[in-house]
Amino acid sequence: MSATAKYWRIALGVAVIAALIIAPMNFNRYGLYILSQWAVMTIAAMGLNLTLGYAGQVSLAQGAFVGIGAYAAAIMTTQGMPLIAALGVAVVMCFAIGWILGYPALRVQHHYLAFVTLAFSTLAFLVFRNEDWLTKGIYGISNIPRPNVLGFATNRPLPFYYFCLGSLGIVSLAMWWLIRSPWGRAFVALRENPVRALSLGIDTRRYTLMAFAIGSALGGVAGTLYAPLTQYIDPVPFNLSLSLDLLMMVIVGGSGFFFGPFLGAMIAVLLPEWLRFTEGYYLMLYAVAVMLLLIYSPTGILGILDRYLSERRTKAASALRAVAKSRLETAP
Amino acid sequence: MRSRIFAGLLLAAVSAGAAFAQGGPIKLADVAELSGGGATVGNNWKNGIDLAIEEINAKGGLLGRKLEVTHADSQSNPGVARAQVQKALDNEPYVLLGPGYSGSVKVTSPLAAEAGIAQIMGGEAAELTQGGNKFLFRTSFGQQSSMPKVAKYIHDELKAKSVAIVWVNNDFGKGGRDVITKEFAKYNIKIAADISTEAGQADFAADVSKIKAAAPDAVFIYLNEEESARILKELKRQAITVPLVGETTLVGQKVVELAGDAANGARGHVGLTTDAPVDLVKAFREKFVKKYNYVPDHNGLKGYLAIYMIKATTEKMGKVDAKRFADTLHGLTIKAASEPGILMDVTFDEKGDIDRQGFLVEIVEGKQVVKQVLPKLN
Amino acid sequence: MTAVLEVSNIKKSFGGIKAVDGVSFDVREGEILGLIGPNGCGKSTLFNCILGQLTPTDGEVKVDGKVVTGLRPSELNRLGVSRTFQLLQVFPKLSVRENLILAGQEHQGNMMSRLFGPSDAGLSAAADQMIGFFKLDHLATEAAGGLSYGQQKLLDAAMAFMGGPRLVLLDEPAGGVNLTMLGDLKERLAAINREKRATFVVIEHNMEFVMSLCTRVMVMAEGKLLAMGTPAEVRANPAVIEAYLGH
Amino acid sequence: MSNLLDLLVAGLATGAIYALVAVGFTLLWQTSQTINFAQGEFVMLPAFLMLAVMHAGAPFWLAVILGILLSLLLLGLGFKLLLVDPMLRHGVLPLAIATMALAIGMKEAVKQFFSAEASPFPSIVPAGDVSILGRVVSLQSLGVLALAIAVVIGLTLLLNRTSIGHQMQATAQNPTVARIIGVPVERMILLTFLINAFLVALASLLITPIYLAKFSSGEVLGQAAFIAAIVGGFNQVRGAIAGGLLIGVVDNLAAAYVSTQYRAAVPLALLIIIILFRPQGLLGRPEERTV
Repeated sequence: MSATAKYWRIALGVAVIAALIIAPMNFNRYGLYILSQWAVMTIAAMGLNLTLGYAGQVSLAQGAFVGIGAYAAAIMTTQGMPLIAALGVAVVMCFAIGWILGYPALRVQHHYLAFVTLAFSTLAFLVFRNEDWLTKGIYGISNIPRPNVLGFATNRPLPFYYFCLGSLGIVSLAMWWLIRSPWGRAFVALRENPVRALSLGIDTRRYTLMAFAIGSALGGVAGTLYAPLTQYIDPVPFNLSLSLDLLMMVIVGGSGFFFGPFLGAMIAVLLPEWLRFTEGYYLMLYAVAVMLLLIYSPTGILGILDRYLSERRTKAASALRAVAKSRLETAP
Repeated sequence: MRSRIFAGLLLAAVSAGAAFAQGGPIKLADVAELSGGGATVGNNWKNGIDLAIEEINAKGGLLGRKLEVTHADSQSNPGVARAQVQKALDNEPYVLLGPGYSGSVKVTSPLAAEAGIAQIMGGEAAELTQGGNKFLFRTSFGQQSSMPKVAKYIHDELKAKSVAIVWVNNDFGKGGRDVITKEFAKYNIKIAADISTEAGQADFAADVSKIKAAAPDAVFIYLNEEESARILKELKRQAITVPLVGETTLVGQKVVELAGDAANGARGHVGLTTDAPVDLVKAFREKFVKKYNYVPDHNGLKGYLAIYMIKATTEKMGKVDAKRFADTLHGLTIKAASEPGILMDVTFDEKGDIDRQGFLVEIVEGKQVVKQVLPKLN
Repeated sequence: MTAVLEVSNIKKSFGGIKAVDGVSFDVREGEILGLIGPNGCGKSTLFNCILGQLTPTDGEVKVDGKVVTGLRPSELNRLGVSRTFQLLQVFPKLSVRENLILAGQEHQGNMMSRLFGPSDAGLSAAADQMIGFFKLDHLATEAAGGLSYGQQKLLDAAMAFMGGPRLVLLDEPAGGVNLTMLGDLKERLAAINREKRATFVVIEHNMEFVMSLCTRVMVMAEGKLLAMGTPAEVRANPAVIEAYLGH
Repeated sequence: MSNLLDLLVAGLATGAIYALVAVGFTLLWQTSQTINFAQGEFVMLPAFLMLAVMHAGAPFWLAVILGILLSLLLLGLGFKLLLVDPMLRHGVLPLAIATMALAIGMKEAVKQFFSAEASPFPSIVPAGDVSILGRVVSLQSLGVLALAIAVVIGLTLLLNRTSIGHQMQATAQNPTVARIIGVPVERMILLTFLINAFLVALASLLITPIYLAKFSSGEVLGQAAFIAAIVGGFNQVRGAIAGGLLIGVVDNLAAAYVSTQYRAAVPLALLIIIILFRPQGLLGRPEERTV
């Protein structure tokens, strides 16, 4: 990447972040709610992107992990405990369950993990619904308080949006760190070529479990934000369709790309708005659009962009290579 | 001749001007379960609303103004419902319609109350109107008013000492089951079996064999229409002959259609149904079938009524006043004689609960037969 | 000289077919051992059994005197046994440098230090040195997938050396490489053997390549060891000529 | 004890439905590595096609024939040409996800163009009960069971006794080798898609009178059939049948003896156990593991 391109990129990043902070100040409550929802769903989708996009494991249970996080937050904060404690519980639980659920992935073909997680997703829904003593069952838990962050109350929509945005920022930084670390490299290696990864000393089992567990834990983080966002939860939103929605978000945005979940969540949250004029047909159009996109580019929208950029880069590189080749051939 | 044309033009100009002066159409906002698990509920509700609005607009609108509604999809998800209601409220509608799921009502009603906008919804869970919300109105009996009638009937008329309860495990079924369980406790009726079923369940063999093993004096069935039909068939197959009692969803025409002979003998309390032996309701049903090509369930009726509740309340106020709407509707009695669209006389109490005539019916040879009319309380 | 690798009586059958049928040999420290034989004689299967990719039906493998049979490939790799594959196996989306860092990172620190430590696991310098050694300097930041076949082959070999292995098993390193690159590759392998004291076992079909690079050559046929000796001895062995060189 | 027998019979009847849906699943997987998440919707749709023809004024028998032909066209040929062929080169996963999108699209389309309401559907089997060994069984259930058995026998005969069957098996086991020995692989794959479309249309015809024609009725069916296919063995036709029957029975026994609230969990628990300890399924052949 040339230096100017790098500066452009930084400038673009700063502009987007500034826009996310400043623009919503004039938004109405609905706009803020939608943006907060986007931030929360992005976190969940980022977790799934780690599992699916980087480590290549299909999970149909991300919605269930969001549910576990949401219930941890709802149950604990309505009992007067702080949200941060709920966050801790949610992360630990989701991490542990994710770790255990990852085991089948080690034993069998990839797509079987999809079935195991699908089963888990339904089981989690049944527990949320049936264990009234803990989750208040189908009636759900209402009056979930919003937290005080560093002494600021986040009851009103704008502060709560900043809380969600801040959380997204922290998670993004952590994720950025993770995928740039040797772990991130190992995740990519086990997605691309597990046999070769093994021969390079990479413990594919441990990394697979880690990718799955960390991805699940991020689902839990999203859940602990979701509960105070809606201030009421019942089991219905955490059924299989949320897991499918999250999967679509990751795929549509671009699995394996850092910004894929941001884009995918934005499309999923805002799409009903954009397609409003089509009335009842918007989900149908969404489904058709997803199929067409997948046919054209299985790596999603960012995949198209990436293809375009790498074509340009290849052209530049082949010129470079021609020079290098002549140098190599004349070398003694 | 000339003067008549002139007068006509003048009249048209004046009325157009009047409509303009009134400030355009009256905006209503509907948020309903148009997709997801509650799609049947939401689409019936929506169609009922559209039908009523079409009728009113065809007759010149409400106080001379057209009604206009926007429909938003909650995807049967309380989180989305909240977002959509928030959005609807930001546009300051005259009245908010929906949602139908009790959970979605629970999460959205504080928002409407905060905005001071009346919300007419389809939820039936008992607790919805118990929280002191001054802006929330039902379109049908809450379970807290229908279940006691059923329990009383089971105790007084059937003299049952033990009852098996079959319910669908969602907020509708669980709500009904919890209320009637309390009612049975009051009458010292033993619950012989407490059977939860899934929405969309096709196979009731195991559930019915449990009922058979429990040998109750009566069975209380609280399922949606399709599942009701399936369990009735299975009950007949396993030769269970004790009385089968339920609510609107057990004895509706649709159940009879789907269950055939097996529906005979089923009885239940009917609050709001397209099968009610009331001429206006029959006429509604015909209009609905003509427009949409299918027989609506009670959610279609609820959506229709919601619009006529708005009409009656607004006409009572004499002007479109969102602030005073809720106050006016509290304690209001709407007579079908003066407002045929309301179909049956109805009164709203201070909590937003509904009071209306009800019926106890039994299916005899594929037809609903009214065994008892439960009068309006006041 | 001590034996780095001791293979005794390895057997591997698939269904009823004996792919490897009781092969034993030692590899001495610092040598380059060639392994040749006609296609389907069991060379690659033998490699896979030694490296834990396949579990041998019978027999034992020792590295530095320690029994390693049944260990997973990743565990073996961390004991200093490295390999390349017959078909190209680089990570096309990572850059050349990233490929090399990846190849070395599991030999540095532990899981925690790899998470919280520097993103290059402290291997940038080592990777650049390796890049220089294999003359890939100008390509360090290129995506590996964009390299020419020969360059990828060099990278593939370079990756096998990143962990500082005691023993490297190379499966047809010269396959598909053009003549210019071939000389380069051979020269680099010889140099790395000299400078790093690494021990090699090389499967190769290119006789000229094997005979000029290896100190000893082992010939396999039909799952069994046919001959073993210096290149000159093997070339002169009538059985070998019969079975392999003959055609 | 008589209770248990009742449950077994009822479970087999439901299980036969799952089995019918699961068979097509395994066929698609075997010949073209297609995991069809829309299989439940595939069963839902033909009934609506038939209803649409009937609404246009055609008699039932004509609607059935046209419905089956339309299914072959849409769910067989159309599905393969428009979705599977362009997606297959991207691998198993993107295609599986595309079928999830397809499922959403089909449900929404039926809801929008037809109705969100359940519609009754005429039965080709008389809607009566018969008494067998003292148990009352509905004719419809018997019809489904009979069809399921006929399908297994038919498919087994087709696969094992005819040259087309041998070619299909060769295609399923190793398409590359099959192509070399002269099997028209493409045509064989298309044939399995057509067979699947035919089976789902038949299933739709038999099941819809019991389940009712409703846009969402594929959800429960699809998942149950899925579980049945995996439990029985993803790569065996008879595995799918055994899995379907087993899931039907287990579901009924779970509802009667475990808990009605958790009845849905029991088949899922069975699924997880099978995947962990016998991933190829009860009757399946082991497939190579990837890692």
